[in-house]
Amino acid sequence: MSTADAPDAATFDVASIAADFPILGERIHGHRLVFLDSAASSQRPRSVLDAMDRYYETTHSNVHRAAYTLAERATNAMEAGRTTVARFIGAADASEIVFTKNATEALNLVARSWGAAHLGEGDAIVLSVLEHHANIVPWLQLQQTHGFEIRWIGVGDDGLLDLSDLDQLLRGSKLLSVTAMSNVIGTMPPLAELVERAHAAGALVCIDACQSVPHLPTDVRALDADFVAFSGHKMCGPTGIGVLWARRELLETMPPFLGGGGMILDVRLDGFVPAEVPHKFEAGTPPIAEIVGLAAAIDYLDAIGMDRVRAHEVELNEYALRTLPARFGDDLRIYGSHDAELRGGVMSFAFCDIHPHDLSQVLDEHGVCVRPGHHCAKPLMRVLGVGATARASWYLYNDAADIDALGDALDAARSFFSI
Amino acid sequence: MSTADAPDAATFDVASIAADFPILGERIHGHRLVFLDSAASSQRPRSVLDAMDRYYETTHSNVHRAAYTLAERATNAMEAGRTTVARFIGAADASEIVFTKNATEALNLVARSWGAAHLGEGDAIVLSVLEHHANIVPWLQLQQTHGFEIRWIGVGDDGLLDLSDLDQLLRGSKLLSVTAMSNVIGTMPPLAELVERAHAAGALVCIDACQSVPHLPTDVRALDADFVAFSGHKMCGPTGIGVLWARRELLETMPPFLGGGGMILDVRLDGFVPAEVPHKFEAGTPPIAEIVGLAAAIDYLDAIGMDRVRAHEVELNEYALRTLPARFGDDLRIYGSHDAELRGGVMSFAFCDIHPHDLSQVLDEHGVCVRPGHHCAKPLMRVLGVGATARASWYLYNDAADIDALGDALDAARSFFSI
Amino acid sequence: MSGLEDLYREIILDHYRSPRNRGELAVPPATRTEGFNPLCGDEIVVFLELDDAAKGDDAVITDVRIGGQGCSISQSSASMMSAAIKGHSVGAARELATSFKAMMSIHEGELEGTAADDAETSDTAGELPLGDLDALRGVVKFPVRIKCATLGWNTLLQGVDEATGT
Amino acid sequence: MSGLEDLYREIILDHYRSPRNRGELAVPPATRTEGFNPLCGDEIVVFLELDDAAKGDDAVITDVRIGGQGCSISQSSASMMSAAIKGHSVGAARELATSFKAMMSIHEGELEGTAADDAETSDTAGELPLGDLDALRGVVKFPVRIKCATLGWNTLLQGVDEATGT
Ligand SMILES: Cc1ncc(COP(=O)(O)O)c(C=O)c1O
Ligand SMILES: Cc1ncc(COP(=O)(O)O)c(C=O)c1O
Ligand code: FES
Ligand code: FES
Repeated sequence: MSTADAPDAATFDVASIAADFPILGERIHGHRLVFLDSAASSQRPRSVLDAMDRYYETTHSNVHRAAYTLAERATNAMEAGRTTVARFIGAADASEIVFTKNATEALNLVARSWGAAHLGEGDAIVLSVLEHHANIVPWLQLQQTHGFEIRWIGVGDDGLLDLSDLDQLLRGSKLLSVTAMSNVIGTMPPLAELVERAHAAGALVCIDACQSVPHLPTDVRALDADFVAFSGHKMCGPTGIGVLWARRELLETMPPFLGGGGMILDVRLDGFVPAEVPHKFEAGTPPIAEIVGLAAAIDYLDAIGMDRVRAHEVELNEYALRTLPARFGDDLRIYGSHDAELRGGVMSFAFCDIHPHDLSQVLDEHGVCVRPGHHCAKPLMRVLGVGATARASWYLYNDAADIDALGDALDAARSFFSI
Repeated sequence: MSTADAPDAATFDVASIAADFPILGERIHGHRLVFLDSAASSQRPRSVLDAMDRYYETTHSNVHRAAYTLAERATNAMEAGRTTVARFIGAADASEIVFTKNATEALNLVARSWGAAHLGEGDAIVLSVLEHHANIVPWLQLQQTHGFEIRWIGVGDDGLLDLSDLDQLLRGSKLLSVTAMSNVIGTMPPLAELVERAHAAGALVCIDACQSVPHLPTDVRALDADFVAFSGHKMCGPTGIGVLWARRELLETMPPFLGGGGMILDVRLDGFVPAEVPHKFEAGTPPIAEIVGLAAAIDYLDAIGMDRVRAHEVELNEYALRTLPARFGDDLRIYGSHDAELRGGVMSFAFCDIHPHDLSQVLDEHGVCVRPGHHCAKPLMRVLGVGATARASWYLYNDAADIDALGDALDAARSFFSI
Repeated sequence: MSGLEDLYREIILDHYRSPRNRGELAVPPATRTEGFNPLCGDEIVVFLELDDAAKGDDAVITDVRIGGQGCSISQSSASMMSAAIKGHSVGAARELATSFKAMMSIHEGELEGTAADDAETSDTAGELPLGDLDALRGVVKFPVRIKCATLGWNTLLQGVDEATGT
Repeated sequence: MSGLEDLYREIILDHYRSPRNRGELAVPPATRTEGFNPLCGDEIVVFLELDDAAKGDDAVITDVRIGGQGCSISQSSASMMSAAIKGHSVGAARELATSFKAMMSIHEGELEGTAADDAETSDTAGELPLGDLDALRGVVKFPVRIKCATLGWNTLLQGVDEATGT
């Protein structure tokens, strides 16, 4: 990214940021696009698209194992991307960054490699009911063959984790795997405390950081976690790229997951020798252009500053939590904590008994994109006592006018269904 | 792709095709780029980059599960891509197309889902020594836990499979998994015969079509195979996208592989219900832009015609097999069959006892990209009796001048090492 | 909001606000069948009571109840469905379901989001008229909602299979 | 071909064409250590014979042989290595290896492919001079070849660990 693309460091100028994102100029049913679904997938600035185009137009070839200039350029571009990711999350070394296709694959890798090697009858792991299916289903699948126990941290009416019996849950468990930020109600569990108590109980800690890495400063070493997973497409990067970070010593002890080219030192008819980390976990041709795109996205976010991104989202939280309940009273029910500082920029709500899908359909008619559904968190839906919620989520390119547009569209939906 | 980008249907105009590929205008050490490594990864025409940019600039949001216009557009783009892929390979239905990150993941999926469910002590599968590590390592990994037997089809001095004991190898085996085209020596096993004999023996057939789908017309129904795997990046598409095709009834009986969002109907604390095919096998946010790019690549190839792509490559085979041995005599050893019709557009060779890596380095100085190494086929290297080969491979944008350039660069290498 | 009014016809909103045959039936004698919409996670439950399951397609649906939760489209579609099939034969219900699903099926070229007013369906399915159900025609303009409209019907088809043991 | 001539100095080609200490040693008394270059699949085998393994770093490398196959860079580097360490102590060999690897290590900014002529290495490693090995300095301009140049050395380091039982 050229620095010309970077917003002024002194102010958070949403308009100039939004201008970097071509799609935000789209019109939907004659209205400007009010994109409030970044928790599902964010949009990309032009610098990310340019970086990928430039890669394909000047650099591409398959990586590693080749001596010619183009292959060396491609390898350098990929490994520079690894270094960028490592720096962004505070990893000790670039070799601790494993590239996957998405966070889901990263979490499956933890389950199938570390989990399959360490979990069996008599063992236990701890999850929370806040979790996304990506941090539940891999463990349920592994449980079918490995027969360990899964214990669940519950959630209270305030949307926060119920930690009253945490020590009991952790006792004798081998892993705590928990989200850094709920993609449904924005809850941010107290990670420092969780990591400390889990480690004290002898359990490793896996963090599903899909919603936090795009929105908050991240320092995996300060966090002292063991595994951290996230996806590129939620942080201004392309689809098709995810990341697993783990401490190097841990990665080194883990068996490979997917098998194929690039992850071996030797293959014979009767066996194989895995390569070093991180390559051991990267079978096949990697998502090279996507790594380049992710690195460009990180450059973009870094130039703005993750602390400022977070501060901006907290401001939007405050604005939404102040103006929308004032406007709609009991017609609007916002799930989770009502403290702007305690939540991510994601707001699930119920409105006037209108089914979330119907609501989203009517909002779309006004250019407002909110996502209806279970948000891949059915266990949490059961706790909330609903089948689905409508969810609005914001990011660095959203502003108060977008939240006003959401309010206006909600008004229109209320009259449309004459409820 | 607009039809303006399509080459004239009547002639195979390599110059105009090459002009569609921005990277081919690059200069390497002052020479024009002579890209002879498409077997590792091909280049992309501008129409593919444009399709992905357009997707990100006008269409992107996460797919499925959302009602708003943008999400519907994204879902339609992705599913249209699935239909395009299905049509391109002659699948009966788009739901038989499973998107993965690369062919390697597709083959791992076959091993971990179908294989883990069907293979155990006393069972056997059949592979060939031609295979790429992607079609070996997943089976070796599964063997560690499931303890079945792996039987190997050998290869003769002519580079062709030795089928003399095929019936014995197949007897009692459950799967034959074999490449459609060796990525090292270009051998094209007689698939029709192999499928028929394997089916007669009661074995399913998995085809690693990584090197054939990009270069030949493919009709999975005519082939009568059970699984077919390939990658987008070798067929003018982006990185980060692969395909597994399988018959729908077969996919339906298979357990899911990766677990997470999008592959479930329901998740409870004590279990989950998988979704329908193909979604059952597509956990997490899919490589949406990459699917769009792959579809654009297929449109590009289709407009040219896969039969014409193949005919062009056979012509280049003939040219290379005629001119290079004439020029270099015993200094050049070309591995595999010397019949231009019997091989893909990939040529592994040894030259003057110069180590392939050194050779590639010197060729690069002349702008000529050939890949040195084991090409992820170490078992085949052992059969050839070498640690590595140099490999040149061609595609629709190469012509006889590129092969001449290879010859000139070989000449220069011979003098450089004064051998 | 012209597009939206095609989707949300007044009769649909009426069935949504006042669903017909809402509730449960004792199992047995009734059968209970659940259907999921994987796109949204909604669920419809169809309870069916037949006069004599052994009669197969000739059995009469003596009672029907709809449970579960879903959007206005799925709920109103199921409500209309229940009204349309109650008192009719299993065979007639099957035909109506087929006919309704045909109305909802969009042609491939229309996947891009264009309208499908020319869907080739007749206004009756064997002995049963589409009636109110015709109001759901507008759904085909909103492809993601088609699964909403057909959810109850797919569940019904499973339900009659279970009820008649086919 | 100016870039190439930096890589392929005459002395390198000489060691490649006439490798020193090529062959095998009987195991035991010698140790045999294999090293792979995962980028290319090449393999170097280092055979070491010590006067007295119990002396640890003070043991003398009485004989060394190089097997395996590889490119001109890996073969010449290993050949020069064998000549440099033969008759010297394990400790001196370790220091030379460290020193050689330091010469080969590129600074992060140089990953983009720029030169690294200013690599901060001295011309000697403890008691042993780099000597001919200095000709390999040009390799740092070709980052993918660095693993070639260091392959023998990494194998040597493993080998002395094995030979001295550390
Ligand atoms: C024959 C063959 N099979 C499998 C693969 C693996 O493909 P990918 O690396 O895209 O997963 C390749 C390419 O490297 C190949 O040539
Ligand atoms: C909290 C959380 N975890 C995991 C995921 C899965 O991410 P992906 O679909 O990119 O694999 C998501 C996003 O969908 C998420 O929000
Ligand atoms: S949104 Fe769930 S059935 Fe309509
Ligand atoms: S290319 Fe293999 S060691 Fe140099």
